[in-house]
Amino acid sequence: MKTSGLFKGVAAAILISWAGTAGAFTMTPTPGIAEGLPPTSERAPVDPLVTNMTEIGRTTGKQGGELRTLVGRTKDARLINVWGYARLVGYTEDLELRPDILKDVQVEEGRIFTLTLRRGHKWSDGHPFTSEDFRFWFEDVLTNDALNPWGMPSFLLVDGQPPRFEVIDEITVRYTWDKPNPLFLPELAKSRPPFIYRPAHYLKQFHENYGDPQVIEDMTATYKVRSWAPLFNKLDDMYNARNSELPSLQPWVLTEEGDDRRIVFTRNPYFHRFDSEGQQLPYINRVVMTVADGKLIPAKTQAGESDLQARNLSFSDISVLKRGEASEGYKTNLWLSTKGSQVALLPNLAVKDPVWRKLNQDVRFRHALSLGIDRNMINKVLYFGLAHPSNDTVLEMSPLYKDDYAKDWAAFDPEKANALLDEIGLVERRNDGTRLLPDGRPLEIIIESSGESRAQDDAIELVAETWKELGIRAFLKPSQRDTIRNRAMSGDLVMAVWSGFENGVPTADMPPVDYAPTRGDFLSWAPWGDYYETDGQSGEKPDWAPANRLMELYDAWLASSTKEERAQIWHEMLQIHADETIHIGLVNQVRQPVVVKGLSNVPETGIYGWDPGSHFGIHRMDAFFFTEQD
Amino acid sequence: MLYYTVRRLLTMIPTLLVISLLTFFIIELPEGDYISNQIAVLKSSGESASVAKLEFLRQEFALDRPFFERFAIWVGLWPGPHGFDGLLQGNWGWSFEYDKPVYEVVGPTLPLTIVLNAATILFVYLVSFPIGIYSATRQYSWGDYGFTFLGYVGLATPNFLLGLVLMYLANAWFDLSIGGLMDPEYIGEPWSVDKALSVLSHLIVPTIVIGTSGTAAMIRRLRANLLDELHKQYVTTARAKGMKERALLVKYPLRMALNPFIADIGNLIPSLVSGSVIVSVVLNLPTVGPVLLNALQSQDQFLAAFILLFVSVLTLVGMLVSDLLLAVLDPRIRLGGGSRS
Amino acid sequence: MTLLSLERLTVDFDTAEGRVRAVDDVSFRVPMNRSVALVGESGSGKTVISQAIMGLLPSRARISSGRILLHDPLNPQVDIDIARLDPAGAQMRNLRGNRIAMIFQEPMTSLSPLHTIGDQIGEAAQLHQGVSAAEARELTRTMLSLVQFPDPSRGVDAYPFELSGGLRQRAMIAMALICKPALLVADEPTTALDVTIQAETLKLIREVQQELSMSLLMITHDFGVVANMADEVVVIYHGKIMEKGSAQALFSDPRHPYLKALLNAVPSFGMEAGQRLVPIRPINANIASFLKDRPQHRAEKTPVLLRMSNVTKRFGSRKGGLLSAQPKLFTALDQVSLEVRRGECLGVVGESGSGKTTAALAMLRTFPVDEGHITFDKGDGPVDIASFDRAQMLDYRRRAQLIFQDPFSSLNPRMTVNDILMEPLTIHGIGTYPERQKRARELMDLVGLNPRFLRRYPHSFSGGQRQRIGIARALALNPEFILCDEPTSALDVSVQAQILNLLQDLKNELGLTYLFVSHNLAVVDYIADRIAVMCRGRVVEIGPTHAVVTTPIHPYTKALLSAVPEPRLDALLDFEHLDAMRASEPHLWPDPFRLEQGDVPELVEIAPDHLVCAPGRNAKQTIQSLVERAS
Amino acid sequence: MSRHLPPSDREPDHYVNPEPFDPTATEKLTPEQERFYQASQWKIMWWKFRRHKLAVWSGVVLILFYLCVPFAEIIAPYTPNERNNDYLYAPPQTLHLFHDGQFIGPFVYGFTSEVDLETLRWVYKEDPDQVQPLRFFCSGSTYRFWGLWEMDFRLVCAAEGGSMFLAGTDRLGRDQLSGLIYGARLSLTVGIVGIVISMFLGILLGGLAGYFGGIIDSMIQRLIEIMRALPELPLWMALSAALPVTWSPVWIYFGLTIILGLLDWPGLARAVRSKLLSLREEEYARAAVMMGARPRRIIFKHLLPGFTSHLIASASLSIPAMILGETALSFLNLGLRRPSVSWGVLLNEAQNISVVTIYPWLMAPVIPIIIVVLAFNFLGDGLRDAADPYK
Repeated sequence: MKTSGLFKGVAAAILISWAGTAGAFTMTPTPGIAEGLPPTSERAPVDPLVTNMTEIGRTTGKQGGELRTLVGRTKDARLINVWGYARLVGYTEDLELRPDILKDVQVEEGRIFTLTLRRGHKWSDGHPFTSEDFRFWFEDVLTNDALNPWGMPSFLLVDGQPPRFEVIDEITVRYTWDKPNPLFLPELAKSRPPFIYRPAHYLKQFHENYGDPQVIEDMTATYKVRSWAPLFNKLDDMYNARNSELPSLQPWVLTEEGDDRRIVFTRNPYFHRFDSEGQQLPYINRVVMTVADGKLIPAKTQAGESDLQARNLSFSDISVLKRGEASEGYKTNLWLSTKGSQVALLPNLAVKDPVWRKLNQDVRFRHALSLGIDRNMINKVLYFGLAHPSNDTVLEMSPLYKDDYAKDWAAFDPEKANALLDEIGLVERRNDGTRLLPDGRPLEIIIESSGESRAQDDAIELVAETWKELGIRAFLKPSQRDTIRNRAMSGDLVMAVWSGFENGVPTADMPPVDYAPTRGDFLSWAPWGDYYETDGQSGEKPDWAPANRLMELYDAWLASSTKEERAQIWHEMLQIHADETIHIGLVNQVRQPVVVKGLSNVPETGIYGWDPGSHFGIHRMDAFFFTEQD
Repeated sequence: MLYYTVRRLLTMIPTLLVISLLTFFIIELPEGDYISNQIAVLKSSGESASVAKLEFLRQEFALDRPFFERFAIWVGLWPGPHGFDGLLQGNWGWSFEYDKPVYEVVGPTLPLTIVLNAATILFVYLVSFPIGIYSATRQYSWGDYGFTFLGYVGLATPNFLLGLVLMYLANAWFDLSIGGLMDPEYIGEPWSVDKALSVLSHLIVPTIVIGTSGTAAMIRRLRANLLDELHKQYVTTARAKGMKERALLVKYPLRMALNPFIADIGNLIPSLVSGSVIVSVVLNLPTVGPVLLNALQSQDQFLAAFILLFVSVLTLVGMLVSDLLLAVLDPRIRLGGGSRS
Repeated sequence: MTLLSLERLTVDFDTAEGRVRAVDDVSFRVPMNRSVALVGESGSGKTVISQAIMGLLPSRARISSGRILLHDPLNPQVDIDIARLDPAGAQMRNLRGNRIAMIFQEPMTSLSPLHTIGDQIGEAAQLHQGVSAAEARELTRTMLSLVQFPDPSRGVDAYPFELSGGLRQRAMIAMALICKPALLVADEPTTALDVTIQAETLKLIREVQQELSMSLLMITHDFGVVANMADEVVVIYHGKIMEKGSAQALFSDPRHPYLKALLNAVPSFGMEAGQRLVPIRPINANIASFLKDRPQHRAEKTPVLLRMSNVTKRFGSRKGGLLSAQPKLFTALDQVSLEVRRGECLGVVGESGSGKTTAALAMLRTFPVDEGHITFDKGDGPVDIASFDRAQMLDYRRRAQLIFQDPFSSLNPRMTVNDILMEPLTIHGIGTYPERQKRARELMDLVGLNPRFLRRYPHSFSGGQRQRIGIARALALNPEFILCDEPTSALDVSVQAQILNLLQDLKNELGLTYLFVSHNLAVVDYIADRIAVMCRGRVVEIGPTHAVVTTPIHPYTKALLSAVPEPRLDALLDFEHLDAMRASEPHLWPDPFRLEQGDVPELVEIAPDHLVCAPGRNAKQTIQSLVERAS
Repeated sequence: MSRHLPPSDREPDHYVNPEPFDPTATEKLTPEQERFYQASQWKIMWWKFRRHKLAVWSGVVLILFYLCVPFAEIIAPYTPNERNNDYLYAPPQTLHLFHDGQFIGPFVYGFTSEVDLETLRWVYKEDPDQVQPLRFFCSGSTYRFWGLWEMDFRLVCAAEGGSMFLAGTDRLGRDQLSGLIYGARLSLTVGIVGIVISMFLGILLGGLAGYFGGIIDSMIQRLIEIMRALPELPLWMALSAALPVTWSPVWIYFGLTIILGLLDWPGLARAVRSKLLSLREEEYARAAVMMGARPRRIIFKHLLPGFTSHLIASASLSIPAMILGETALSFLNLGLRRPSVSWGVLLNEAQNISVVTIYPWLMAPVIPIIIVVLAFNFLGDGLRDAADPYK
């Protein structure tokens, strides 16, 4: 078997960390699970995922307890599947990809993926989890026209070609492409992954090809849908945690308790992870999410009503959270946000207005804007000086980090900025000192924001202050996400304020999607992204050299097969961003408060991010436990 | 009486129709709709697959039709994609945001909404009646001025701020959980004495906050009505009979001054709902208010339209009930135009 | 024996302008079982005295000095000084409604609309005699039969608005008398009632007074009522007593100029032609100067100025009852035919609801009529006023003007007198601004008001002055036809005389034609050339004033005439023969006058120009025999 | 004599008042009465209103507040969006008059600030040696007066190099007091403009209904009923959500006032209608009809003057609702936004519990709101009592 360089490492790691411990291992009964379930050893896979807590810097915990946490919307119930972070393959805390639900992944030539399941692994209802569940998804769901009339998702397509899917045996399946598909495994490790397997035994009863028509008809009536397909779509959602009957592989599963305001999850008695003492994970028995208005969550947290809270808490809440620590007995840990920049200005390089387009595409203009921002002042005013003034780029903890990426053109230098603006030819000024555009309009930039983050709006106010010295007037126009996206797509948007790159801690193996015009919702170049996404059917072709270069590099990454190759591509892309200042980042590494009440194994510092990170996911929320239990 | 009731009910029909049209129109005023916004979101996240799903929804809910057709389909006066299937047929619509039938979203919030509003009405009446009577009988006294002043201060304080401060104080002093209508552990649990107590204690702050804004107006009106009545001749007549002032006040002028209040029960409902939206948001109350607010903001049109319509119907029913009540209580209306003996 | 005596009573009011003395050093007594009338114009302080006796003075008023001594026959040892009692105290409450009771002027507003009259009547008994609710109800029923309530058992559960004015006043009387008080204070108890009902009510009060042997303090401005009711009379003016004594003495030998003047100002039947009333304060109207530029109306050509022929008007009451499906139709005018002759004054009399005002308003085209025609003849032939176009209508508005009943609401309080008088000229675009101003001054002269007052606002004038302004306004456009809708019914007798004289003079000097609507037969008798009597929307009798007053044929006219109390002791009401109930019910009239629902109210000429409504068969003969028998 | 009763124990005396009798004496007027009788309704209303002390004081307070509207730039010590990096979340400075027992005039002590990294808060210490007397009639930062003229004149400013945050600063170091003064400009006019719109609609529709009656009346009545059946706030929300986000602050402001006005008219229309119905029945109105006046003249010359005073009174009573409405909309992020400054925008900062616990001075805008709403209510009460001068 020929294994690619990358996955040799993965396979080796598995051997070291898990294969060795399996021998000296006795499973203990799990307290607090439903009556009448088989003993632990019969519930667990033959070869469970065993974690030695001390080896990963944690302590072995105790099972039990109920964790209270607060969410802003009923929809947020899905977070349980993010935090639980049981994936076919997932990132470790060091952002390494490891098999998790899978026992093993073998990759050949970057294009043949053989997935091996754990023997005896069971769904949360006790039914075996086998290759049939993969087959069911691929053959009866994905390629069923009624269920999925819109074809394959892009991570399954290489040059427009779908994979060949084979069932090797009961626990082995294989996906084969003609060319490498480096997107495949990272996609499976996402916080919102594509669930390429479904509980076939449960879902078949609603499937036209398998189910009893009478049952299906009754169900469609109950759910007030028109045919089996919408019914199936409704019931098979593995992410949103809406159907308490849907079997799951995640550490906690939805119960029928509670209602829209209080969502209760209980431990999955068939979960595949164990600690080295033989205790089945997760340690915590129940998770209760209470829905509260987002604005109230800091207050409620401060009143000690949450045991683990990061959602809806922001930097500005830290002062009030710190205040309640002593009386309510919680601790406010400060993690680091993994965004490339907490606040970034995004000039629209594809703006329709020709004057603005010329200006926004002029690198001197973007440099001048960047040099005209006093990042230290912003850091002091908004973040007590605790954040890092930086461009929008990868963070220090990323293996791809270089100082230049963060510092180029990021110092406050109004003189140089003024000189650059003069050099462009923006020398005419209105009597109040505002520069004039070539066509005589004043240089007034309307910066549109989603209106959701006060810090962003505040930052713009501070930016506008120093820009005023350059003869540039900036106006903030709070708007709405959807409106801004539409305006970016239509080319009406001149500049937006947004958060920076979602993934500020990439490794070379993570796709550099954010860094090239690959998607229609990137405000810097929405039409170009749309062009790429739709294969030229809509949007417009990039007319700007650096963008074209970034696209080439991205395509090269997709076709790459070695880590070194990928790292090189990454560096070139980051360098282009640093040179061109495509995003004008302000600060990054902003602290994210994480309130912890009575829990152990929650890291004091850590990264807090969506992808990669899954919030608590990569920090192994299943290993959190209540220090004192009654 | 029966005839009158039936006639009143019949006149409600065109009113309701206009209200529903107006509501539907207003809901649709903002640009775009829920589905197109969702499409924008999904498109941006590269899930073109889901886009097609939404396009399907758009047809499913007839959002691609012209305004009046959409309206008629919603009401059930016009066949939609599935024939006649609107409000009239008992289909209250679909919430896109919750992906549930509207009644499943609204239903659970209604009992608490009603409890809250009833508590507020009770509060308003309990507070404003004694004070109004006191103010009217001791016009221009210090007490009169004092209560008037207090009432106006209640009216003048923005509800959300008052709610915020009281909520904080309730937590700091009485260790009441922040926001909500009960302590979190009772949510979704079966009813028990403890749960009821928890609900009661959580009702205090919102009741006061919503109530204060209405109390001042109520006091002033009761006072004005009562003052009017106190100068009527029949009061002098009663006095000339040698009645005690208090007994007289209760039997005659107060009884008369009450009529406008009974007539106003219907009008109270929309203002209470208005008042409770913000307070419910601030205090995180699981009433219909925040649902409405969310629905309006996310353009979840059927949900928003239904709630608005529901409140309007409630108001109309309230008006009807207060009219009927008035007819029962006021012989002039009950027997008006009756034969002269 | 004296029941109540007022000794040097003085009452002051605190007003924004300072202290005002409402009652000034008043002393009089009310003997036991006798009736004392307290007579005076509005504002004379008579009501304040009654309030002081009842302990019901408004908060702004206080008794500055004097005593009100009550010598209660049930408790003869002590005389209670009411002036010293706390008005809200138990002692005063115990007297009020128990030993002293009061009936008020307005029976509608004096009763709570939300409670049954039984509840309201029995209340005093429950309060003062400690009877149970059931006993009170029984007592109430007895009282209602005492006041001759038609069906006492049902009456107990009736609401005030279900009753007619007369019955309401009976209920009030029953309420006042339920505790058998020693003193009944009656504050203008009949002013708001029609004459026939008034007579009935007076009769009733007299009877119960006898039955219960109580004293009566009657407050009134009507000398007719005084003459019929009082043993003793106290005349009060501006809070001071002008004259007091026995009724006999005062009527036969009035000494004070004020009393003399009052008595001379009251119109009465049998005044000689050309005899004028003598107002207390005569006005100096300068009519001569006004005559100069007055256009001459061609009175000689066509004798009939306006004619109503078979006019019917129905009003639907807007509020259908809760229980009744159909809105009720009320026939306000039922085939009314009338003619107004050029230069005459046609008086229209009738009780409230008889349709007299409706007829006047129909003539002005205030609303369209349902049947019949109204024609107006400005000298070139009769024209139906319903056919007038905008210009013709404007012309008609200049020729026909209205003088309103209520001098207080007929003048816009927000316009100066000057504006009010110039308004008609402005509307019709007559003259320049200075000319209009000159006209306004002339009009003021005409009605005897000082032109200096032009800058004032209406609220500064007394009722009489306002009515004169109203008249001046009506005359501004030089009309030839004026409809007077009860122009004096809201005024005191002394002022009434002023106005009647003024109208009389204006008519004579300016050659005006009047339609004079009134419920007061004596007033109509004084001013009208012909009288039309209306009842329930029909004209029942019409003829020359003298003929109608001296030889009334129709039973209704007779009843009306016999119910008018005259301010003379030698022409008292014949209480024995009163029958108001029958008199105003057309279906109870004897043949040939009886009118059933739907009958055509046919008029029969019984003497030249004297017609009477008699639809019955052989009406003419029957009536002839009636007339002959009468004469 | 004794017609029906036994004779009394003695016949009454026949008393005649001996004083001279002049029946015309009562018609003499004092000069005050004459003045009163010649006074127009507005004058009498003013005399009546003047007696209502609380209302008069409320009027004075409102005038003072409204002075901020045209002269905000001059009165405020700073411009509203002017930031001070060294004074973030600064608590209010106390105004002193005496230093070490010596009278200095109004001054504040200087401030020093540092971050407490443990609690992540700014900590301010007053420096008793740093006496910073306020300057009066001084120059501060420049502003454009009414957006037209560049000026820097101010009524009062901080000492040179000093600070003057009498109501504290917000998270960006903007002076609260100046914000309040500038905020008055929008907050106080929102109600007025709104009320003008609603009065226009109310008078028009109420007038039509009241004067013409019939079908028009019942249609407008229905409409009013419908409007009243709809809850106000959700309607505001829906309508403001319909305001295009691309509108400039000025347009948003007008949009808001129009929305506030559009939804407020039914109450006024009802008042106008019922007043008109009753006035129409007054005999002086009928008199005008009898004189041949056209409807327009009757409405404007005879009826309207009769209830303008009532309208003004009820208008002044509905302004507070609009002011509160604006804050409510700002709270929901549907109203005005920075850089526009209104009290609602300022209060928007006071949305979370940290303000209540840590930065209570950010709740300061509630004070002028309460004062103004109170004042309008008292003023309205006074106006209403005085509205009917002939009662």
